Parts: sequence; C-alpha cells; structure tokens
Amino acid sequence: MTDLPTSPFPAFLVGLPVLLATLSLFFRARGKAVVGLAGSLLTGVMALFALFEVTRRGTVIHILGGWEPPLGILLRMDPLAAVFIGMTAVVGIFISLYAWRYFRAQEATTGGFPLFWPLWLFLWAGLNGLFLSNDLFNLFVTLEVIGISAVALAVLSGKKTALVAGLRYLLVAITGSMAYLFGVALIYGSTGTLDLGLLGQVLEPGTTTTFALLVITLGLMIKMAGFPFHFWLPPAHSSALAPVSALLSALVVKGAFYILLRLWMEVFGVSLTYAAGQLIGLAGAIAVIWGSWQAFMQTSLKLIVAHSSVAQLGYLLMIFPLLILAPGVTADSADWLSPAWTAGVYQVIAHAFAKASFFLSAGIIIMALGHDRIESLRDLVGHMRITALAIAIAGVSLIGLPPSGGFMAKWMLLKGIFLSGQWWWAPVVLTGSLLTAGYVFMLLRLAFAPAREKEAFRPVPRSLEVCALVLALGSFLIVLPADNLIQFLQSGEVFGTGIESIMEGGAHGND
Amino acid sequence: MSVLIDGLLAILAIYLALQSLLAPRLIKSVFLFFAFGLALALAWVRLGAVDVAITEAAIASGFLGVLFLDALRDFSPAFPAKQKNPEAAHNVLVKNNTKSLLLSRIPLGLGLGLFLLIALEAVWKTPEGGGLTAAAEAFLPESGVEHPVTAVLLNFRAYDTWLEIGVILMGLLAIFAVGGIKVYRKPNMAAQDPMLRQVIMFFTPVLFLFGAFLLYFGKTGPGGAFQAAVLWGAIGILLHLGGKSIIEEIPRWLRQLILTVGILFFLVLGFLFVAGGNALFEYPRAYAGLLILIIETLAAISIAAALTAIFANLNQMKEDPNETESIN
Amino acid sequence: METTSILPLLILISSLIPGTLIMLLREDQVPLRTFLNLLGAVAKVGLVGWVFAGYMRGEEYSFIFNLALDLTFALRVDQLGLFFAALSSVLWLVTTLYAIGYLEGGQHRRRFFAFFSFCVTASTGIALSGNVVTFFIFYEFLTLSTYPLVVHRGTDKAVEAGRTYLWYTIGGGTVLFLGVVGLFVTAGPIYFGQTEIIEGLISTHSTQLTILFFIMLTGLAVKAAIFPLHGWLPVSMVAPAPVSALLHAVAVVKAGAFGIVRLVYDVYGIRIADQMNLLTPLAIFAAFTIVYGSVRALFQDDFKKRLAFSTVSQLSYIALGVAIVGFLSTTGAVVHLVHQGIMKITMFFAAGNIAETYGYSKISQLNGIGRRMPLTMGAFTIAVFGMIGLPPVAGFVSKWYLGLGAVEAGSYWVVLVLLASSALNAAYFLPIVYRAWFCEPDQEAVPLLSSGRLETKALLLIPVVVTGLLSLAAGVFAAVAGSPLSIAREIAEKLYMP
Amino acid sequence: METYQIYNLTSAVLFVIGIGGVFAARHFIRKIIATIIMGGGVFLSFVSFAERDALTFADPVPHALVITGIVVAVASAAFALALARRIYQLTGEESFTNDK
Repeated sequence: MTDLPTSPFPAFLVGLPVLLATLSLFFRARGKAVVGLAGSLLTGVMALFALFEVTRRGTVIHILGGWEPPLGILLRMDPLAAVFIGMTAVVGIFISLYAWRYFRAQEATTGGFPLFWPLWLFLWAGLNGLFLSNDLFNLFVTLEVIGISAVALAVLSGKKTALVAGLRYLLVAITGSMAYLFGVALIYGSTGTLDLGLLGQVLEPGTTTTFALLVITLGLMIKMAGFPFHFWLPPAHSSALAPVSALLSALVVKGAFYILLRLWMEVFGVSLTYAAGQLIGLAGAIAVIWGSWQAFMQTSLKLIVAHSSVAQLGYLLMIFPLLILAPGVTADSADWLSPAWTAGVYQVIAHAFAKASFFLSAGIIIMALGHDRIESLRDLVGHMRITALAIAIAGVSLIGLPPSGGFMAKWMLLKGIFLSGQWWWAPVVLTGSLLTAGYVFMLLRLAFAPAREKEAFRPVPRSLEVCALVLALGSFLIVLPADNLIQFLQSGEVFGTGIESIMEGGAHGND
Repeated sequence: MSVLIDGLLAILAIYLALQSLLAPRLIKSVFLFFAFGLALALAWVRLGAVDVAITEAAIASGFLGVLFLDALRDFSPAFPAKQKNPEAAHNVLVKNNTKSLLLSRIPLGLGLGLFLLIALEAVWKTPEGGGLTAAAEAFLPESGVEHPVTAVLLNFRAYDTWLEIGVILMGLLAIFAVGGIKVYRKPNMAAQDPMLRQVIMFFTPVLFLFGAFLLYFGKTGPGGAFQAAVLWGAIGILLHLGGKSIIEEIPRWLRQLILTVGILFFLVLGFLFVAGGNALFEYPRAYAGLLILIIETLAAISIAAALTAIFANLNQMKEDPNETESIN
Repeated sequence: METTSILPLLILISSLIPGTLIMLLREDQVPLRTFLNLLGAVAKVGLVGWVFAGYMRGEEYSFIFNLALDLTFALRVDQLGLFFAALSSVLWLVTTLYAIGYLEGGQHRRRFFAFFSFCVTASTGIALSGNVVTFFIFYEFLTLSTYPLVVHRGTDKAVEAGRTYLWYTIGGGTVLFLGVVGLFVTAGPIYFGQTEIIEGLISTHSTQLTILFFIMLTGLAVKAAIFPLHGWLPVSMVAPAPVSALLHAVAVVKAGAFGIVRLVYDVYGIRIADQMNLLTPLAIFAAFTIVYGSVRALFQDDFKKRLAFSTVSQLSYIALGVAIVGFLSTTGAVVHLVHQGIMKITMFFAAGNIAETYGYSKISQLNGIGRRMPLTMGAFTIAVFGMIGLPPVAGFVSKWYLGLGAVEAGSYWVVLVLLASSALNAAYFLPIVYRAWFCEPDQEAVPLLSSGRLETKALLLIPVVVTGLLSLAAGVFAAVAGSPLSIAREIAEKLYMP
Repeated sequence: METYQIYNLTSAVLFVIGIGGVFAARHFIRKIIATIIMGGGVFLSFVSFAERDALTFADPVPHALVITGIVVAVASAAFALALARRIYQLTGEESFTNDK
C-alpha cells in the first residue's frame, strides 16, 4: 500500500475548494459569485490534472500528516476514484457555468443566491474527499460535509416546499450517517483499524461484522435513496433550484453509492453471501420499476426527473448481485465481472451527465414559463429548440438507446446478467427502459405538439441552453473513449473483482 | 460496586432518552434531553473519556440545549411561561398521536425490537480488535503534545479535525441558506437589567479564562480547542442575549476573518508543508507543539465565533422575508 | 482484420454533417440549406458509387472501432449492404428534391431536413453495418430520427400517430435489444457473414438459438410491419408525403425487412435456419400478412391509407422470399427490396402531388385526375402494374422469381398466396387507375398551385417521373448486367454456392 | 460483566431508540433529538471500545473520533433546528404533514 507513489494532488483536490469557498465569504454577493465561479473552474481544472496524473502514474496516495495508517489517514486516488473525480469535475464545471448565468439572470428578484457558491465549493471538496478517502471514519466526515452542504443548497430557494423537503432530507441524511457510523464503531472495535486497505486484510467474518455490514449498507442505502428509502429524494430534488437539483442528482447521491461499492468489494467480502447480493439487487429492481412508473405518473417536469433518479439509481444497485459470485464460482471463471463493473461506472457517468442536463433544462423551462407543468411544454420545439434537443438527447441516454452512455450501461448490465445466468434481472432492465421511454417520449410528444393557448415563453439566455445541451451531448460522447476508460479502470485493483462467497461466511476473493 | 454504578447510569441514560422522546410536552422533552446529555457525560467520565465528557456537556448538551430552548420560543404550545391553556395544547398533541400510534407503531416496534436483539448480539460478540492505543502511545512523543487525544485530533488525524472545523462553518452557512434571518438591534437589556449586567460581567472573564485554560492544557491533559470554543462561544451568546451582539457589531471583514481564520490558517499551513515537499498537515517535528497551539487557538476563536453566530442567527429568525439580509 | 478504410464512414458522414449543419442554420437560410442538402445527397450517391466500383474490383472496405470490452462498432461493405445503401442514397437524392418542392413555404423546414438527413444516415448505417451490434445501434437511431418527421405537422393527430409509432418501434427495439445481447452472450460478437459461428454452436445451444432467433425476429418484424405488428404503419400516414415515401419505401420498413434478410442469411445462415425449422413460422406470418394487408387495402378510401396497407402486404414478399429456401426465392426477396422501394415511392410521390396540387386525399375524389396530371398518373400507373406483377415492370420480376422459388421449394401454397395477392392488388389499385383515366373529372376542381405550363411544380414532377421510369427500367433491363436483378442474383449465388 | 460491556450494550439500545424516534416521533424537535440520541449511542460504542483497549491510557483515537462526531452531529442538528423553526414560522407546521 505505502509503496505506491505519493502525490500532492489528493491534498489539493480537497484543500483548494475549501480554500476558495472560505475566501469567497469575504466578498459580497456579486464578488462571491465571481470568486465562486473562478473557484469552480480552478477546482475542475485541478481535478482533470489529477486525473491525468493517475493515468500517467497509476494509483497515487497522499499520507496526511505523514502518519501512515492505521494511526493516520491515507488519501488514495486509484483509477476508480480518478474517474469519479473527473466526472465530478466535468459535470461540475458546466453546472457552475450554468449557475453563474442562471443566478445572474434572476439577480434582481432573488438576490442571485450568493451562498450557492461557498456551499457548492464545500460540497465539491466533500465529494473529492469522499472519492479519495481510504478511512472509514473520514468517509463519515466527508459524508456529513456533503450532507450538510447538499441540504443547505437544496433549501436555498427559501420556499416552503423546499424547506420541508430539505428538513426531511437532512433528518434522513443524519440517520443514514449515524447508522453508517455505528457500523464503523463496531468494525473499529473488532479490528482496531479504520483503513480500508488494512480492513480488507484483517476483517474476520462473524456476527459483529455481519451486523456492521448491515447497518453500514442501510445507512448508505438511505443516503443514496435506494429502495425503500427513496421517499425523501423526489421532493428534495424537485424543489431545489435548477443548478442545485442537477448537482444533487448528478453527483451527490453517487457519493453514497461509491462508498457502498468500495466497502462491499474491498472490505466486506468476508461477510457477503450470494443472498445479500440478490437482496440488494431486488431493492434495485423494485426501484427501477417503481421509480420509472412514478415518473411516468407525474405532471411536473422536475418531479418526473426526480422520480427518474430513483429508478436510475436502482440500476446501480443491480450490479451487486452480479459481483457476488454464487458458491463454487471463482472470480477467474466469472467473465461477467468486467461487464458488470463497466455497467456500474457507465451508469454513474451517463446518469450524471443526462440527469444534470435534464434538470438544467427544467430550470430553463421554469425560467421561461414560470412553472414546470408538463402540459405547458407544448410546442417547446418551436420556442426553445436547443432545450428541447437537450431534453431529447438526455432522455435518449436515460432510456439507454444507442449509442449513448446509458446504452453502454444497459448493454453491459444485460450482458453481465446473461453471462452470469441470473436471467431474472433481464425483464427488469427492459421494463425499466420501456417505462423510461414512456415518460421521455411523453415529454417529447408534448414538445412537438401545437400550443393550445399562447404560452408566454420569456426569452432565456442562450448560454444556459448551451450548457444543458453540452451536458446532454456529453452523455453520448462518453462512449467514444470507453475502451481507454475501461483499460484505465482495469489498471486499478478493485475494478473487475468479484466476491467469492462460500456458504459459511465466505472468503475474500480478488483476482 | 462499579458495575452497579455503571448499570444504574446506563439505565438512567436509556430512561432519559426514551422519556425525552415520549414526554408529552415539548419543554419536558428538551429538559430531559439536557439531562440525557449530562448522563452521557457522566458515562464518558466513567469510561475515562474526560475530553469527550467536556465536549458532550458543553456542545451536545449545553449548546444544543440552549438552541432547543431558544427554539421553544417558536414552538411554544407547551412552554409554561407563555402558555395560556396547557391542557388544550396537551390534548392536541396526544390526539394527533394516538390514532397513528397504534397503527404504525406496532410493526415499527416489532421491527425495532428485532433489530435491537441483533444489535445487542452483535455488540456483545464484538471481538477484541486491540484498538490503536499502542500505536498512539508509540508515536505520542513525536506528535508535539503530551495529551494523546489532542495528538490524535490535531496531528495524527488532523485532516478530520480540519474538515470538522469546516463543517461548523458550513453549519453556519447552511443556517444562512435557510433564510429568514432578520438583523435588528436588540434593546440593550444589560443596561436596563442590573442583574443581567452582573451576570455578564461576572461570567465573561470567568468563561474566557476557563476556556483559555482548557485550550492551553489541552496539550497535556483533557481539554482543547472545541471545549474552549464552547466556553468562549458562551460569552458571545451571553453578550448577545444581553443586547450586545459582538459578532454583529464588529466590521464585516473582521467578522469573516474571525469566522474563517481557524480553517484558513490550518489549511494554508498545510499547503505550505505540501509546498515544502511534505504531506498536508505534516508539521516539522520541532515546531509541532507550537504550531498545534496556534492552530488550536485560532480554531477555538473561529468555532466560538461560529457558535455565537449560529445562536444569534437562530435567535433572530423572523418571518418577514423582506427584511432578510444575510449578515454574511 | 482487414484494411481499414474511412470510406464507409464517409458515406454516413455525407448526410450526418449536412444534417447537423442544417440544424444550426437559421430557418430563413433557404438557399444554403438547399445547397447543403443536395450536396450531401449527391455526395452520398457519388460515394456509394465509388465504393461500389471499388468493391467490384475486389477491394474491401471496413471501418472498425472498439467501443468497450468486446463491444465493437463495425462498418463493412458487402454486396447486400451496398445494394441497400445504393437504394437508400439514390432514393434519398430523389426524395430530397421532392421534399424541397413539397415543403416550400412550410414551417420548421430546418428541423425537417436535419432529421431527414439523420434518417438517411441511419438507413445507410443499417446497410453498411458489419455486425449485429452496429446494426442495432443504427436501427434505434433510425427510430429516433424518424419520430420528429412523423410528428412534423405538429397536429394532435400527428402527435398521436407519433406516439403509436414510438410505442411500436421502441417496444420492438427493446425486444431486439434483448435478442442482440442474448446472441452476443451466446455466440460472441458476430460479424455478418460469419454463419459458421452459429453453425458451431448449433449442437450445444440449439434451444437458446431458436429462442433468440424468434426474439430478434419479433423485434425486426415491428419495423417490417408483419402482422400483427404492423399497426403503426397506416397510422403514421399523417406525416408529410416525402416522409411517408421515405418511411415506406426506404428507411423504416426496409430496415426491418433488411434486418430479417441479414438475420436469416448472414447471422444464422439459410441452411442452419432451415435445419432448425425457424423459417416456417416466418413464412406463415408473411403469407398471412400479404393477404391481410391486401384485403385491408381494399376497404380504404383514403389514398395514402390504401397505399400504406399495400406496403404492409408488399413488404412481406421480402420476408416470404427469405423464408423459402432456394436460390430463386432468395433472388426474388433481395430484388424486391429495391423494386418495392422504387415502385412504392413513385406511388407516394404521386399521391403527394395530387394532394398538393388539388388537395385530394380520397380515392373517391380522383375522377379524371389522369387527364389533369398525366405525367404523375402515368408514373403511378406504371407502379400499379408493377405492384400487380404485370410485365415488364419491376414488380413482375420479383413475383416471378418468388413464384419460381416457391415451385422450386415445393411450396405450392405460396404460389397460391402470390396469385391471390396479385388479384387483390389489381382489385384495389386498378379502380384508382380506372377513375383517374376514364371517369369524368369534376368540373370545379381548381389547382391550388399555380404551376405554369406543367401539371404541377417541377420539383414535384421530376422525382415521380424519374422513379416511375426507374421502376419500368428495372423490369425492362432486368437481364442487363448491373441491374438490380443481376446484383440480387449474384448475392443469392454467393449464399448458395460455397 | 465489565464496564465497557455495560456501555456497549447501552449503546445499542440508545441507537435503536434513536432510530425509532426518528421514524416515529412527529414533532420536528423530537426527531432532531432522536438523531442526537442515535449519535449518543454510536459514540458510546466507540468510547466503550476505547476503554476496553486501554493500556497506560484509554485508546485516544475513538475519543478523538467521538469529539469530531459530536461536533458534526451538533452542526447538523443546529441546521435542522433552523429549518424546523423556519418552516414553523412560514407555515405553522410542527411535523411533516404527510407522514404516517
């Protein structure tokens, strides 16, 4: 572990946004926005440099304070973390640009929400910290940084619905964190270490480990709005300001998923059974169907998009049953591990791009119409063709039609499902796609329909529409470097591994 | 004997926790919660965690309790001083609860009971991991401080602590984000109320000195930045209640500086180490003690200011959105 | 693998780029848009011709790009693909001209032409796909790019039709997706023509392969409008005439039919498919659809609806030809891909011309229209004769080969179906011809378009005449080298020779 | 039974009480209190392990973690309180109206 090359980048990835967020506090409204935007761009560029560093040097670490684990904390930037950080950077940059223009356009009436900027930079620092963290407790702290800043962003509009949804979100987030932390306490009590790498070696199966796994998983499921803990997500995401909704659903929920993936694959292999994988997969499957159906039934654009997040996150959970091998199957013979991992990573990235674009488009529509009831989308194509195009492209990626990133995810997921012989997940994937097609095309149908009465479309800055479109296109463009991306990910340790479960307890399997 | 004390304390804590959730009146809940915090603090002492006990008593029980009490001015139906018809308020609460109580709580209760059994089993069977005592002990001489908890907080795991200072600042920003904070000049009550003036005049130096003491001796014994910060924050809260809200009366740049100096200094110092080829928060050994003391002092100032501001802002929350002005 | 060439990619780009550029133009930049459109269309025809010539010299063109793991994007030129690509590109050129005339002064033309270009990109992509995955990618892309065309008019009826269209095609696409992934997992990445892969698996995975075949067939049958999955086709008649023409003659329905051809000949292989008894259900459904479509067409008064049901019927000739094993029926099926395309497009152009010029959309209004629009109706009449199967028009050739193939295979019931269909074709088309030429015209009919000396606008007239002549030529010169029939024979020979 | 075990068991009980409170309590303030009780349970677990693993002094790492945790929990609770008060000011609601 410690013979890996060290790099200062991980420290900067967390420190820089915090520094800029703090500095921005010294400025008044407009200055905050300027510093905030500059800070976002700087952080984004820094993250891309860091990603480049990892492609060049492989996994890098940063031993904070010079104290090696288990006493100290280690930041570890492996290819998986680098990809998540890079995704955050790209999506973050465009959302920042959008936010800058969006808030400036409303400055006169709302004051321009200057607090957005420090909170968003804190959130970004939290996300980077989470992706880099290699320490169970530090993950808790980053989760809290993310949780508080995310809720604060969500209630920024000050509207009643946003506040109520925000409080519910916050209480749920705290509950999730505390459940997670209880698991951490038990793990620490039984091993005396918090470092993920060390834990992977020393953790023994047993009642305590299983219980810790249970509460940690529950806590993280709550945070990532996995079924049946999805109830808080639609109101919170739909009532926030547009750039915030985009951040919340594109990035924030992915943080909890990332930890869940990491912990299951790197730490808790010993306690995982085939049934555990099936169970979490079932939760995902229900989320896919339920979320899509709910989205289909909504009548306001942001609620559709928010419910769709529940479904899309369900797909993420569906990779777990594929990663946990049935008793007797070895990781070497399981040829579906790489497709399943690819499906997971691509689902995360494609959803981030597409969903961000969707919410940004919704923001544009709200700006133009003053509300987001879908029947007012009639003749959207005639009024705002770029936004309509962005919705269409992002929607196509959500459905998983080729050649989008969503297609890549669904293809790999379905491939993994067939290769592993767990065919019972296949109808879920397809039904989910069809339902998604249902609500996406419901929107498009309206967009093409003639206007019944003259809707007053107020003019909207073109740059906003372009931001949404670029993100939508991004959900397609990410397919092009897929081969390189997967090779890069495979150079890391965790990508492509599976858990070999044995009937009693299990044994830790890495190939 | 000791088992008996611990057992009673444990039962007390559980009782208080349950009661604070079940008490029919809100004010009772809050006071029971206060008591619960103190019971926990006693438990920390029994477990030899004096630092935690101080933190718990000061922040979780004290500061938060004050916030809750202040909040009750809003949710006042059960607050005795203002309450007109306690019976009615009580009835409303009970009425609201009984119907759903029976329906929803039976499965919830069963589920929680089962969960509790598993949890107890898991906790009981926790194998001995050995902890990190030995490691901490081995590296303590190199940490620059003598008190192991301070060493962990500000050296071994300084990163967590730094983020945590950030969390407090964020908590303040988050409260701004909620909105509805009205900045208005409170009447200077201290001038009118000699009693209050005396209290402030007596407690300000005491709290300050005790805080400084905790801060300084955090190096060698229990105490440190957080505990000191709460005491200093208490000064701010007292002054605010007395009508002299220092955090709002100083110039804006100074206020922001005070609020951020802890996290900023910590971070910039860390970056300097990185620039010098070390890791973030990797102090040069010779100066570790001094630097930690400076960091702690500045952090304590920032945290105290943040706590004061959190209280002041919550205290000043008012409905009228038009007069909302972010003091930030 | 083989020499990589960007030529296949260029064929796609030649319509993709104009489409994208048109999207970015302003609505009022008409000359530039027209120029881009025609440039793309001509370039595509030229490129396809170039590749065709090269292919004839024995050169191989392929463009392969690895997406992720073993998921590969592959464009590869083979004879069948080129055949379809040639059809698409030529008819696109003609249709583009027609559309420019047809939509003159209409709304949202930027959007229309952009998606029109994307649609052709998708259909040439389908033609040039080298493997199943690439085929699927373009198959779905086609759905997406045609949707805005179907709803182009923006009326409630159009939007409703678009919804029906989408449910059918997305549903079909999802089913196909399932099949394609299943095939991928079972047999690995299959390039078209690698029938030996399935052959090698047949002993061990017989059941799976059978199931997968029918799953994929179902997915493809939606676009090929085989009963009972044809419902979208008559409904989507609300689209503007050029769209109907393109949808029915080249793009969508042919994508389905072409997919079936690929599936049977180049993925499973005709021998294996026959051996596994996969073709009999296809033949039965196709035969039923032929009769069913014709019968339904009899009762339509709406001109375009009658044409639509006729398409349903005619398309299944291709599926039927595929389903019958034998050199002759294969030839018939492949050549009908082209023949049906040029004949049907002629008919839609004619219907569009009449609707544009006189506003008639019902057959009962067509009395004497032939005297007013002799060229249009002349072309239409040629196409009708072809559809019925009268020599020397193109349709005769297809039916002749299909019939011979059926006899060769001993499936005499197919001959009966063909005869019945011809009789029905005559029954629903000849009345139109009769009305047009021999009934007294309505006195008060006044052209909506002022077209000078011509019967209608030149841009509307030229395409219909050209395609009408093409349908005649394809029949008359069937024996000449380079004719659709000769190429179809070559394709069939390659399938049965080795 | 050793001291740490008593508190360890207590920690589980408090944690479960807290969870129950978060879901079952109606008033905002009680929900917030419940989260703190949950946290109290978790922290108790940490600290009891520290006592168990004591050598010349108790394990300082859990102590430090708990101090951090308490501060974080208090920051969240203060924020939640601000939200609750604001909601009450704007709407007069003291609990989630559409809660079961």
